[in-house]
Amino acid sequence: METLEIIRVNLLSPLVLAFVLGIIATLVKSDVEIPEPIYKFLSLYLLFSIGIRGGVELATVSFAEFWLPAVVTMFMAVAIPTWSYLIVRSVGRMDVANAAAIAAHYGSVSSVTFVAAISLMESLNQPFEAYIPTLAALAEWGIIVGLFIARWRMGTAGSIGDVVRDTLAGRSVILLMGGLVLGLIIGEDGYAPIAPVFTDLFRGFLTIFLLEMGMVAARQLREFAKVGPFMVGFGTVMPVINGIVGITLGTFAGMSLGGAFILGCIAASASYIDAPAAVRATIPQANPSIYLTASLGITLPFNLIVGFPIYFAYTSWLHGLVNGGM
Amino acid sequence: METLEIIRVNLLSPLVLAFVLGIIATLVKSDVEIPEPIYKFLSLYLLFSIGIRGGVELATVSFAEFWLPAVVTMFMAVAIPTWSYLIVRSVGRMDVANAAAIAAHYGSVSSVTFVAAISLMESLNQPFEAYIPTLAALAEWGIIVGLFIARWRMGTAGSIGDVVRDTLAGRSVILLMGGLVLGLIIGEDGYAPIAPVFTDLFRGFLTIFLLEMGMVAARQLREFAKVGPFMVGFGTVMPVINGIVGITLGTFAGMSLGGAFILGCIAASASYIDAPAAVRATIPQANPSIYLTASLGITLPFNLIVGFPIYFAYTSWLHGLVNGGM
Amino acid sequence: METLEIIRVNLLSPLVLAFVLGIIATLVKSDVEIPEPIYKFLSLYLLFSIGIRGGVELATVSFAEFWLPAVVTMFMAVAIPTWSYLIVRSVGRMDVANAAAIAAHYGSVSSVTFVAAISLMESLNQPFEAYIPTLAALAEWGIIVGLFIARWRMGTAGSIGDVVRDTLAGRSVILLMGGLVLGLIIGEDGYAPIAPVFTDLFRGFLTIFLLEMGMVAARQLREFAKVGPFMVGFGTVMPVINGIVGITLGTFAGMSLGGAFILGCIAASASYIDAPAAVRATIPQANPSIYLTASLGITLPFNLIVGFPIYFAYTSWLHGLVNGGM
Amino acid sequence: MQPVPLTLVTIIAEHVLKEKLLFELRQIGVSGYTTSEVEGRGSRGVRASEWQGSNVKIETLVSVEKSERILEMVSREYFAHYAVIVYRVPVEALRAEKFA
Amino acid sequence: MQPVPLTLVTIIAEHVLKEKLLFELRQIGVSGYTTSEVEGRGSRGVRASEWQGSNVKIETLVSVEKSERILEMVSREYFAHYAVIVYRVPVEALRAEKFA
Amino acid sequence: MQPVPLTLVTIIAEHVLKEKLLFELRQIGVSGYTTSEVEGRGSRGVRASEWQGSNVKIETLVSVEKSERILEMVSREYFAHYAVIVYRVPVEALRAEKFA
Ligand SMILES: Nc1ncnc2c1ncn2[C@@H]1O[C@H](COP(=O)(O)O)[C@@H](O)[C@H]1O
Ligand SMILES: Nc1ncnc2c1ncn2[C@@H]1O[C@H](COP(=O)(O)O)[C@@H](O)[C@H]1O
Ligand SMILES: Nc1ncnc2c1ncn2[C@@H]1O[C@H](COP(=O)(O)O)[C@@H](O)[C@H]1O
Ligand code: NA
Ligand code: NA
Ligand code: NA
Repeated sequence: METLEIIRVNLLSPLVLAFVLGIIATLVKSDVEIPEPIYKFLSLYLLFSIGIRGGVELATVSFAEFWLPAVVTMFMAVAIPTWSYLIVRSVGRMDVANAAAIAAHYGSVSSVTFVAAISLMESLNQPFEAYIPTLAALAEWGIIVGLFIARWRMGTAGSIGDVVRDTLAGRSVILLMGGLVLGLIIGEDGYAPIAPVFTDLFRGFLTIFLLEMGMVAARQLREFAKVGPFMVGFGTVMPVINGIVGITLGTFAGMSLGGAFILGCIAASASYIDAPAAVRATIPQANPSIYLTASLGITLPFNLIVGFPIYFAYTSWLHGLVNGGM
Repeated sequence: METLEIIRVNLLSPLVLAFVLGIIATLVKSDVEIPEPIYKFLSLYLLFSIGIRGGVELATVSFAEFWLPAVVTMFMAVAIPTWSYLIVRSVGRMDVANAAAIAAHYGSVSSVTFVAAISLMESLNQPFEAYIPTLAALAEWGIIVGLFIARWRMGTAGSIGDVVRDTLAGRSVILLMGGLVLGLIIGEDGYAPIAPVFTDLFRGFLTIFLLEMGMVAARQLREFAKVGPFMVGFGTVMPVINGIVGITLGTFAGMSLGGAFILGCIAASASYIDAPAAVRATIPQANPSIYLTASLGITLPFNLIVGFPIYFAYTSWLHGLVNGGM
Repeated sequence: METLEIIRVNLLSPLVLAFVLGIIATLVKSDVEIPEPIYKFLSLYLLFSIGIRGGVELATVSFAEFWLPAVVTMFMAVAIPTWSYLIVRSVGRMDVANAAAIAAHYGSVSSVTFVAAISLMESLNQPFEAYIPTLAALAEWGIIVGLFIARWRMGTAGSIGDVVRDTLAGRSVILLMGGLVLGLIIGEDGYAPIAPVFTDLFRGFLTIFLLEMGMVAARQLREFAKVGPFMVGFGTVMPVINGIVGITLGTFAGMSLGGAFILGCIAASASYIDAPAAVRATIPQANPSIYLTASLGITLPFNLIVGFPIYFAYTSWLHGLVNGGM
Repeated sequence: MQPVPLTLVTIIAEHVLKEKLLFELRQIGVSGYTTSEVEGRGSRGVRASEWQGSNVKIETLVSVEKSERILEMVSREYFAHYAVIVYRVPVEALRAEKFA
Repeated sequence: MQPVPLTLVTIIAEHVLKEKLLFELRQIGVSGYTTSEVEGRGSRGVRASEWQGSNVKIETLVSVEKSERILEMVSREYFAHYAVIVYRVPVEALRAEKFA
Repeated sequence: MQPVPLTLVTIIAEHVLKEKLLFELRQIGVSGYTTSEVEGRGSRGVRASEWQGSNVKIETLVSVEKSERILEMVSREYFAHYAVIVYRVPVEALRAEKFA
């Protein structure tokens, strides 16, 4: 598929359009509103669905194909927060607290970006690895690395033990991994009767979810002025770098085109739920205006609208190079 | 289809039965309850779904066929509040504030009536125009006309500017028109993967929504005694007059049988969300017991249960006359 | 089907696995959460769906086949609370208030157990009687019997009149019976367009609901220590006894294998919503730790995980005996 | 408009008591009340409504005399068996006539 | 840190007034406010928002002078036509400088 | 039953502090507390939880001495970096023994 075509497909998908509609609704101060319980439910549903569907296919996966992508993901969970921290410190000249906070955000995963990346591959009929939800769960560890940096550089940063526990038992991890195991156990036959909910409704519910995320991102975008030019640059350039690293490592770890793309999106994305909560609790000195606006107001829309086509074009090109043609 | 048959089809549809079940549940003081966030979500879903589905078909619509129905709808958005006002003043002998408040309600649209009318046409396999959501959005302007009357006759009635903005950027307008544009852009192909949510679930979710609306209407009906015989008459006769006007104008503007019916229902319906909020904020002197009970407790059930068959019979008859047979 | 096979089918169904995942999520203190409005909506949806689907088939039921199962159910609504009361008093040596409270819980129905039993029969392609929702509604009367025992033995126990009214007009009864009538009226044709919501989504939504119920049960299980060994025994043995009685009576009343199984589950289950509310209001002396932990923390998981295979094995065996082979 | 002294009585109770308490308040003749959903923890253990997660908070602005009657009613009817607390604080409100 | 005396002003109003009231509070120069969703019953009958079920409660910690201006504002602008009550109570708070 | 004087301490804080604050209150030995979801605006800008929309309000009825310790705890632990306010008001409650 050509780059222009993928830009078109992405931009004109219901998902991105709903996201844009959400942004517009907020800009014109509309009273459109997705009630919070619905938002929370959709978010749970999307992760659980991805977990289950991965699990149903997981029987076919061998450890041989899984271990290298897993190692690569764990490497990124350490490396991305580290270089994010160094860049914010050296280029952005921010203090330790804010730099570590930003590192925790960009080091972990935005579940909506992850889910939208999966949906894009599905709509392009690009197969991807069944164990992908596991990689997303592993990538959550980036939060912890970010907080370790804070503790290490600042002497104190709340109780890291709690954060480790909270991350391991966190919503995203439980839903992705719990769904995976559930899907693995029930298999195709057990999945069939629940498929109308977990497969058929997926894309439509994601559309509605993105309508809400557009509104959320736009509200956060209003804080734009407060974050300064460095963060705007960081929030758009950093994802591209991380995305390219993720795609490259994924490809060389033997992942399919679809899988490498999704891993790239995991790397490129910045957490907007789990990281903010963990950072607020452990690095209260850091300014939420900065890290939230960057991850939610800048990087999220950037990835969904501009990043996806870039990452996909790069993945296609790299796969062509490595595997001698798509 | 014969009149008796349409009465039967309407009365025995899951929608009307769920509405009646809701009324009964309230009358027997049951604790059945649709939580408010679900209600709000369903309401958003129904409008958005109608918008999108209209948009998907919109490509086939030419400006030539659209402009006359649009003009007719705008005419009604001015005319219906005006004559509603005059009737309430002269026949009902109410004060300016209450008359203008009622005008704003009957001049605009009840989204549940609109959605139920569309659903009825779908279940009768009666095609209708793809631009119908636009007409519903235009009809929302009736609220503004009602408030203008108040300002004009009372000297002051809050800030109309805010109301104009709120109506244009209001929930219903954004969802209908945003959905329309989204549907137009994605087209049939983009729609297919989200169709399970926006098409397949539509009728079932509407059934659940009407269960709730039945409970809401029945609670409002308890205020019946307070509104007096004039409002009971007004709440049942006015919709029939407005409905007949809407159907007639729609038919002569070249709309299909299904489209003219839906335009009639738009005209016949009285707003129960947007108008009450706008009126309360700008004409606080008006008594909410009167306008809410009339629109929600009387006109809504009347339209759904009794009105629909009348309007459909009239539409069929008129179309037979004008087009020489259905 | 062999017993081992049914154990396997039940244990490895998405429903039970989701329930277990919910338990695990709570034990590891995860922040997974189904928002309360969603929980309430799913609960309403499941009952309404069962009612409607029963109604659609009800046209084929004759009074001749219905009356005996109905009488049997009414008998159990009196008998089960009575013997539960006597056992708690004599073996458990509890006071009148607590014994009557427990009687009210075990005498009535757990809607999630009932719904899961139906789902299990559907997934095994075991047909069951269309009037089953009526039996569940009749079984709700067990609450009232429990409260009558309290009043009779204690002189006073709040206003039973209110409780009778609340039970008759209660959520479960209105949704099951209202759905039944609605389904009966609309028939197959009227049902088709709402089937995507009420049939196709059923199993998936139930899976999500059971995820939540697992969390609820596990939270309640923490109170385990407070209830003592008698209640643990009661909470696991009583359902088996009641279940066997229900299955036996159902079978001899001429019900199908699937129907007798479901009636057994109705008998075996203990209410965890309606009974606690009614008991708290009328027998405030009784200790909620005891009755809630028993019904929600012990009997609910027991039935779903261990009870179902037992009941199904017994039903199969009995039907083989009575009807000379399955 | 001059503020007048009144008493704000707050009742926090398990949810199952909501309708009963409001009924009793109307019997006592309060001019109005405001309710909200709260959660809480006190001396009582699990309650029937606890797994459904909430208590109700009822606030009512009344005269001192009526506040006495409310405190008395709550303590007489509900303290023995239910999870409920009640307290009052003197406030100043406008529109005294409303709260007669 | 020494607690300082301040006034807690509570406004309970039908929901449609929320944004207007907050706007007026900001005009008066309050340092902050807290809002919550409540339900209520008072002397007025059905309200436009009633079937949607809720009032808003606005609480703001202010100096006595500002509390006067808030009471005055509410009574002047809203008592005539809207369902709204307002009351105040003296409290002690930390960080007086915040609530100047 | 005679009402006894107690102190009602109210803490309004960003949501992320909820569990920590309740833990500290239990450490101080409060007999109970009531929490509710509120929204608010104060001197701080955006907070981590803000886009998720809510603060928590914690109310606890305690003796004057405990109220001192709570104010002290909140100001010591949370004022520097978190969005939190705390105030107290004397009230009269029934069942003094509960709140010892
Ligand atoms: N000391 C307290 N301060 C504030 N609220 C309390 C206190 N004690 C009890 N409550 C509230 O009152 C409810 C019932 O208390 P109890 O009867 O002690 O279980 C609790 O769930 C709390 O919401
Ligand atoms: N006496 C009262 N005590 C507490 N809240 C009240 C009282 N009277 C009115 N309210 C609240 O203020 C709102 C408006 O009152 P009203 O203007 O009297 O209808 C009501 O819906 C209640 O929430
Ligand atoms: N003057 C005030 N009156 C009432 N609530 C306040 C006030 N100032 C702050 N708050 C509440 O306390 C929270 C934190 O305040 P702040 O630390 O000033 O951002 C706000 O979000 C409000 O909910
Ligand atoms: Na990342
Ligand atoms: Na109209
Ligand atoms: Na039972």
